[in-house]
Amino acid sequence: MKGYGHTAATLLFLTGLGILLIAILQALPFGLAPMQVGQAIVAAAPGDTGADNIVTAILLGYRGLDTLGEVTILFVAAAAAGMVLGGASRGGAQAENAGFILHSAAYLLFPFLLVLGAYIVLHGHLTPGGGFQGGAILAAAFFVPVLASPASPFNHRTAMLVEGFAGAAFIMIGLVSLVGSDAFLTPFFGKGEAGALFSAGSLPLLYLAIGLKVGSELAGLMARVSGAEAGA
Amino acid sequence: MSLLLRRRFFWEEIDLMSLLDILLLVAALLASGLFVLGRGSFAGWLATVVYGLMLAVLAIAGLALDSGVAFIPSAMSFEILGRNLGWRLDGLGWFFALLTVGAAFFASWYGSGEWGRKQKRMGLQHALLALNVLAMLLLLSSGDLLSLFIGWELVSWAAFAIMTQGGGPAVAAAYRYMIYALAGAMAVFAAIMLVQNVTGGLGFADLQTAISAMSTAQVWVLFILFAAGFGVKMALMPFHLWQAPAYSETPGASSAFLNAVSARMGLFALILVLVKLTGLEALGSLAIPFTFMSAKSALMWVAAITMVVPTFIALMQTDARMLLTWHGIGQGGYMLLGVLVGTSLGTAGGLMHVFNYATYQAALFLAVTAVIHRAGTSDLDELGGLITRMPWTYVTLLMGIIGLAGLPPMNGFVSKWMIYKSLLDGGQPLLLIMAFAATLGTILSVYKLIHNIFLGQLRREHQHLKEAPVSMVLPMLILAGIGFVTGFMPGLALNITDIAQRAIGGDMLPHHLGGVTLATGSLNMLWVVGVLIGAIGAGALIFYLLGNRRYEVHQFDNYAGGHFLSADIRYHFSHEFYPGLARVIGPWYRGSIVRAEQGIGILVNVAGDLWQAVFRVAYTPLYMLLVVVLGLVFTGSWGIVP
Amino acid sequence: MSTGAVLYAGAIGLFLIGCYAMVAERHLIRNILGLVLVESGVNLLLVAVGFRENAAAPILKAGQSAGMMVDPLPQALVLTAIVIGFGVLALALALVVRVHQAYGTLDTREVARLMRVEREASGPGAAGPRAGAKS
Amino acid sequence: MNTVPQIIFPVAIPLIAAFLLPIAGRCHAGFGRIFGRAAVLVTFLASALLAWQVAGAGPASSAMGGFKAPLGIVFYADNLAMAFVLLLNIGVWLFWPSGDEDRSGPYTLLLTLLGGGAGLVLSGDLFNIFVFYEIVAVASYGLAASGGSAAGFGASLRYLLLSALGSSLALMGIALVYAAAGTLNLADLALLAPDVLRGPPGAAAFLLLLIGFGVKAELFPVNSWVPEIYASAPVRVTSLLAGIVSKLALIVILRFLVLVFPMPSAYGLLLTLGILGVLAGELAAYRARDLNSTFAWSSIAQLGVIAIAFSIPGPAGIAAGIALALHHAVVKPAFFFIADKWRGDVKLLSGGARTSPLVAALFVLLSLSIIGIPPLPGFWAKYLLLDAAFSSSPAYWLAAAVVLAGAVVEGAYLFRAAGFFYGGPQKGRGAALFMPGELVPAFVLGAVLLVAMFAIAPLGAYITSMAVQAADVPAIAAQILLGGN
Repeated sequence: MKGYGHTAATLLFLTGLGILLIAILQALPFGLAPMQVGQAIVAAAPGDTGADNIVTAILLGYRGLDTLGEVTILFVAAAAAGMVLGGASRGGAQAENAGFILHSAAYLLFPFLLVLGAYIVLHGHLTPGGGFQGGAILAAAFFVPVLASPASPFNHRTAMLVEGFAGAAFIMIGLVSLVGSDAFLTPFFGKGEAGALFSAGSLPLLYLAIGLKVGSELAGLMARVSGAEAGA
Repeated sequence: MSLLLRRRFFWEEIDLMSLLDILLLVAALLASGLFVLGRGSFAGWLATVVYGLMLAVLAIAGLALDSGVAFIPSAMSFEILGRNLGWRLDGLGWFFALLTVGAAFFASWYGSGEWGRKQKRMGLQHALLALNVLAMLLLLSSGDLLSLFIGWELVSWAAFAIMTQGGGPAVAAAYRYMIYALAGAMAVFAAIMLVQNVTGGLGFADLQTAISAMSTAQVWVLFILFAAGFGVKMALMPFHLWQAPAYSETPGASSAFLNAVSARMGLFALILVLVKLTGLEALGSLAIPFTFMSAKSALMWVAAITMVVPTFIALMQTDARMLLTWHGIGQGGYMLLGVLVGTSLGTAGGLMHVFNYATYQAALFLAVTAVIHRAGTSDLDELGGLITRMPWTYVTLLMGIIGLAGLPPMNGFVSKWMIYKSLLDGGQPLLLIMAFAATLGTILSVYKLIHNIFLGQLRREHQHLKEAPVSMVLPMLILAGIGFVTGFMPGLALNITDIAQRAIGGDMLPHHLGGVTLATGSLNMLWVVGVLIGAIGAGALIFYLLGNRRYEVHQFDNYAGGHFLSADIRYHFSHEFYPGLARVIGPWYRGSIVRAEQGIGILVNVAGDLWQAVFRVAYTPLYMLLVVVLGLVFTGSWGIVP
Repeated sequence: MSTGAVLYAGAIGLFLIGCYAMVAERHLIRNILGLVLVESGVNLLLVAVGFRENAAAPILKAGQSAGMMVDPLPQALVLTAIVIGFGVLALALALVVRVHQAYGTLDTREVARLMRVEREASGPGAAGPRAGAKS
Repeated sequence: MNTVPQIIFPVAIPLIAAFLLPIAGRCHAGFGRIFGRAAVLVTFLASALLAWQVAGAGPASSAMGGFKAPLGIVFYADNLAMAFVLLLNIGVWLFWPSGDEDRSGPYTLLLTLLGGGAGLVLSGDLFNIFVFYEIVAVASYGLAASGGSAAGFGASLRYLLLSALGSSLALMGIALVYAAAGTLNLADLALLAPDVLRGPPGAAAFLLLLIGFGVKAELFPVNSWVPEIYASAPVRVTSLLAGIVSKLALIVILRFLVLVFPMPSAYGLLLTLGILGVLAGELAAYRARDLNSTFAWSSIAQLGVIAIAFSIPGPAGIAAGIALALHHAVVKPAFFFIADKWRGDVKLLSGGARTSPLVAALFVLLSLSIIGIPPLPGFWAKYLLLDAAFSSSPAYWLAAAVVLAGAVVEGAYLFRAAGFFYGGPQKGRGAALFMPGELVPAFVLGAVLLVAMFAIAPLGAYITSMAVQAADVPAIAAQILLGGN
């Protein structure tokens, strides 16, 4: 019976919260965003960064530091998960191999996933997508084989190396600007011709670093969780 | 010759430092020195000598103040957070400083001999005593409200440290004291910040400005905060519960010191803030709505109740130390009452009572400690007949209780007489009756004290007891002697209180060596004591010369008739003394204040458990929702209604 | 109903459903799923805030100038927020694995009870938990 | 305008080191630890240099990527921010794990905590602050679980769920702010706020941000993780979270309040939560049976006091809050170190002063300071608080009364424990002797407290100037908006 009171209280507060939130949103007209900054960015982005994809221009240019932060969070989460699971993955029975279809498909898909991931990473400044999306595909390329045959060793060492150096490279690219007494993460290289692969200055370099880092991190993280689960 | 004249000797350089600086420096050096080498057996004697030197310095300072110097400045001052902290000793502070150092002198002397060697960690006690003296001197010489508060806190915590030295129940009593003192200190803290808020400063002058600038409600708040905060320390009712156990559990010598002066720090602060700075007229004009009372008369009634109730509680005690400390609370009421009367006679009486009380209360406590030292207990039910074993202790105790009861020829009579007289002249008959009632209770209870310890039948286990050693008997006899001399010649003490009274302001009390001369009636103790001693001498003469026929009666000689006596039947009734009186006042004994204290404790416990339970139940996200909903309503209503 | 109302209602609805799962459910995995729903709701709200009627996606096509586009900034923010949410989710799941290993249950109250029992069992002088104490 | 690109160093150096540390740790077991310590040292030196510059030349800023505000993210460093960056550096150095383990996990997390915490106080962008807050949060979840005990995992998970819900609420607040104002830059918001953020959306946004960031700041009522985490996490982590990280979150809340939401309802909200925190913390601490949970509860109360101080409009309140925060950052970790050694029911610690007199003396010293006994630094911090509170509206008088009453309760429970140490016979294993080496950080902090007692006047002047700088909204806005490359 105790549980019902709790649920009732929850529902009551949630109803209140919902009504209040709707009341507040009433005061904010929909579809007429003030766009103080948004409009300015849309106008200035091609000139400032050379990227076609304005969201990319924001992610890597205007708000590059956010992206560094988000990469760091992934890294911290992976490191913390690794530490938490550290003792768990050792020992314990390994799960059995998956069936033939998944097993074969995993290895068959591997090169395609690799290429697709690389493409998406490298075209992040031109089309939707970018380092995170591409990195996720790269991670899947490496993780699917682990899923197919849990006994196959996942090379955590390499993943860690890639992860560490890619992350450091992101910051290093940012710090290079300080040599010319510019601010952190100021783009360098020419902006190039809009729409070309080699354009938008150093932004693709950052995306490459992100792609590698995210790919190795996600792959390592998932391998570790699945290993821990298998060991449990 | 000229060469010799131009040479400057090192003591000529001393004028760079004022007497106050020397005093504080010596006190600080002594305290820190004792912490380092307190274990040595010479530490106590060293401290005693240093206290003696400090008394000499204070005497010089007293001469300076008597000659019209307003105050003795100190070179020590700080500027912190835009506030100036300074120290200076005026007549009022000097008076209390003299008592402090004097009490420390006797306590230290007492503790340096045999008694101290039996204590577990006497070195630490000496050091803490010195620390107390230093803290009190800092408090007494404070030059502004902030340094007053700092000194106040130092005094509180130094006293706390020395109270814990008894171990066991003493720690519990000290803990209770600490909570009261902390609450009081926070009230004072709030009060001085209130003053600062109004005037932007924390000097003594700012308080005066603040009171004239504040609204009546604010002045009331200020008055209550100050009175309650400082009143805690001098155990004004209803904040008195901590004092008796805390002081009585403190080890003997230190306890004598605390009893003599520690609680008086509260009185000092009250006199400074309410009488000297605020002024009694201002207090008198602060009327309580719908009554005939003012803040001043309310405080007088609090003092009167503090005078009466603890005295009768003392009557019910079965432990000598508890009995005395309860009286200590009651005597504080006399002092405050005298000062609050406001006439020159009343103020002088109140201040002189501070002095007198310090002499006899210290003597009494040292005597009781001597009894404990020899007999091992201060339980009034387990003593008796010690007069033959410890005669000098008996003499001290006798002189002490005469002073405490306020009877001639001791000094307690003089100050109490002055207080009664001032009440009578001031048209306060009801308060006078209360003072008499309190004195009646005092007489009854001190008789219980001396009777149960020294009179009656000596217990078998005490047959072999010896008198306390000279190192203990001498200081307490000297203290009792001072009590007698200042009772015989109250002019000596009045010369000292004069300096304090001049610092408070107001009229001076005309006095001479033997007492005071007033238009409405005079007192000359030289005559009183002369007549008294003459009468006693005549009585003794008659008793011994004419009636000197005696024969020995064995203790178990069956003279009482009717039944056989044995060793287990006591000749004197120490258990359940005053049974009739106890039946009358008994129902009032465990009063509502104790219950209120317990109630607050229970309230805090329950509230604490509630809060813990709120958090222990793992519904935090629910609380989060709750706060968000309530907060949205709250901020929304603020936002919509501008 | 206008688009805006649908979007706002959807965002708040997701948020509230997620809150319910986090507060009222007693299963840790459901709590975590509730967290995911809450985050989705907030992200949806963030995107909806940047919406403009009849505007294009913020990608420049060849020869097209910056005309009417939706606000690109919230979209960038949402991308970041999603990744952050993912990182937190991964760590939460890793912790759930260990909690399940330690207590054998995922019932929140049961876990809380067992934790309290464990804490009260550690008496005085028991070595405090230290980094690396278990290995 | 003072543009200093090096402002990124306190963030960038520890993050690079964090990324490379697992690699360094894999090369050689002991190398990782030394590498991490070296990185902290380098960060400290860079931060100190920056702080020196800021103290000399006034507040500095730098627009990240060369994109001027409000388009890009701007870092802003004034004396207040730099003081807490330095404090964080010193804290991480002092509470660096001393064990000889070869796992690089805790070191990595500490370094990211260092970088994230610095970003938290330096950033001048609403969403960027949120990102750095999440870095700190995730690192602290990991650190809280780094003890390796089952209770640690459970506590960390519950902490994570609560904190993540809080973060989502904060993000919703950010969405509301963006929807109303169309910008995320704090300076820009400061200029726009009077027009667009004074209605219900603004108030709601502040509430959501307050609840979200309040999780780390141990604000009532989103602090229920506190006793659990502090009881199960390693003591060095506890010290860091309670001593320093909580203050960083409060500084962020202060920035929001001063720059974006200086309205009565916002001040009133923070004040209300602060008062409730003091009441809840002190009373619950009074009923706690062991030292560790006593300090955890009292930590809630003291953070509540700081919140009260920050809720007083004007520089006086900010100065009081800073002073209280610095004082608490020194005292509380030392307390937790003592509690870590003296675990279990406080009654079993009877006679502890005899076996470890120095520790008991340290306990008394810290207690006196935190209650606010002159002339210890804690008193002056409380003095500043009362000074500010009494010169504000009567609602703050009530808060001052609550704080003073709380101090009495505080004295009651701290000296109840001290009474057990000093009184009573020795019993129980809890009071046993231990290696003094394990308490070095606590004694260092005690020494700092004593030294600070003799430097109250210069410290007070510095804190006041810091607060004046932090309350000068037009100057901050100008520096953020116009600074940059």
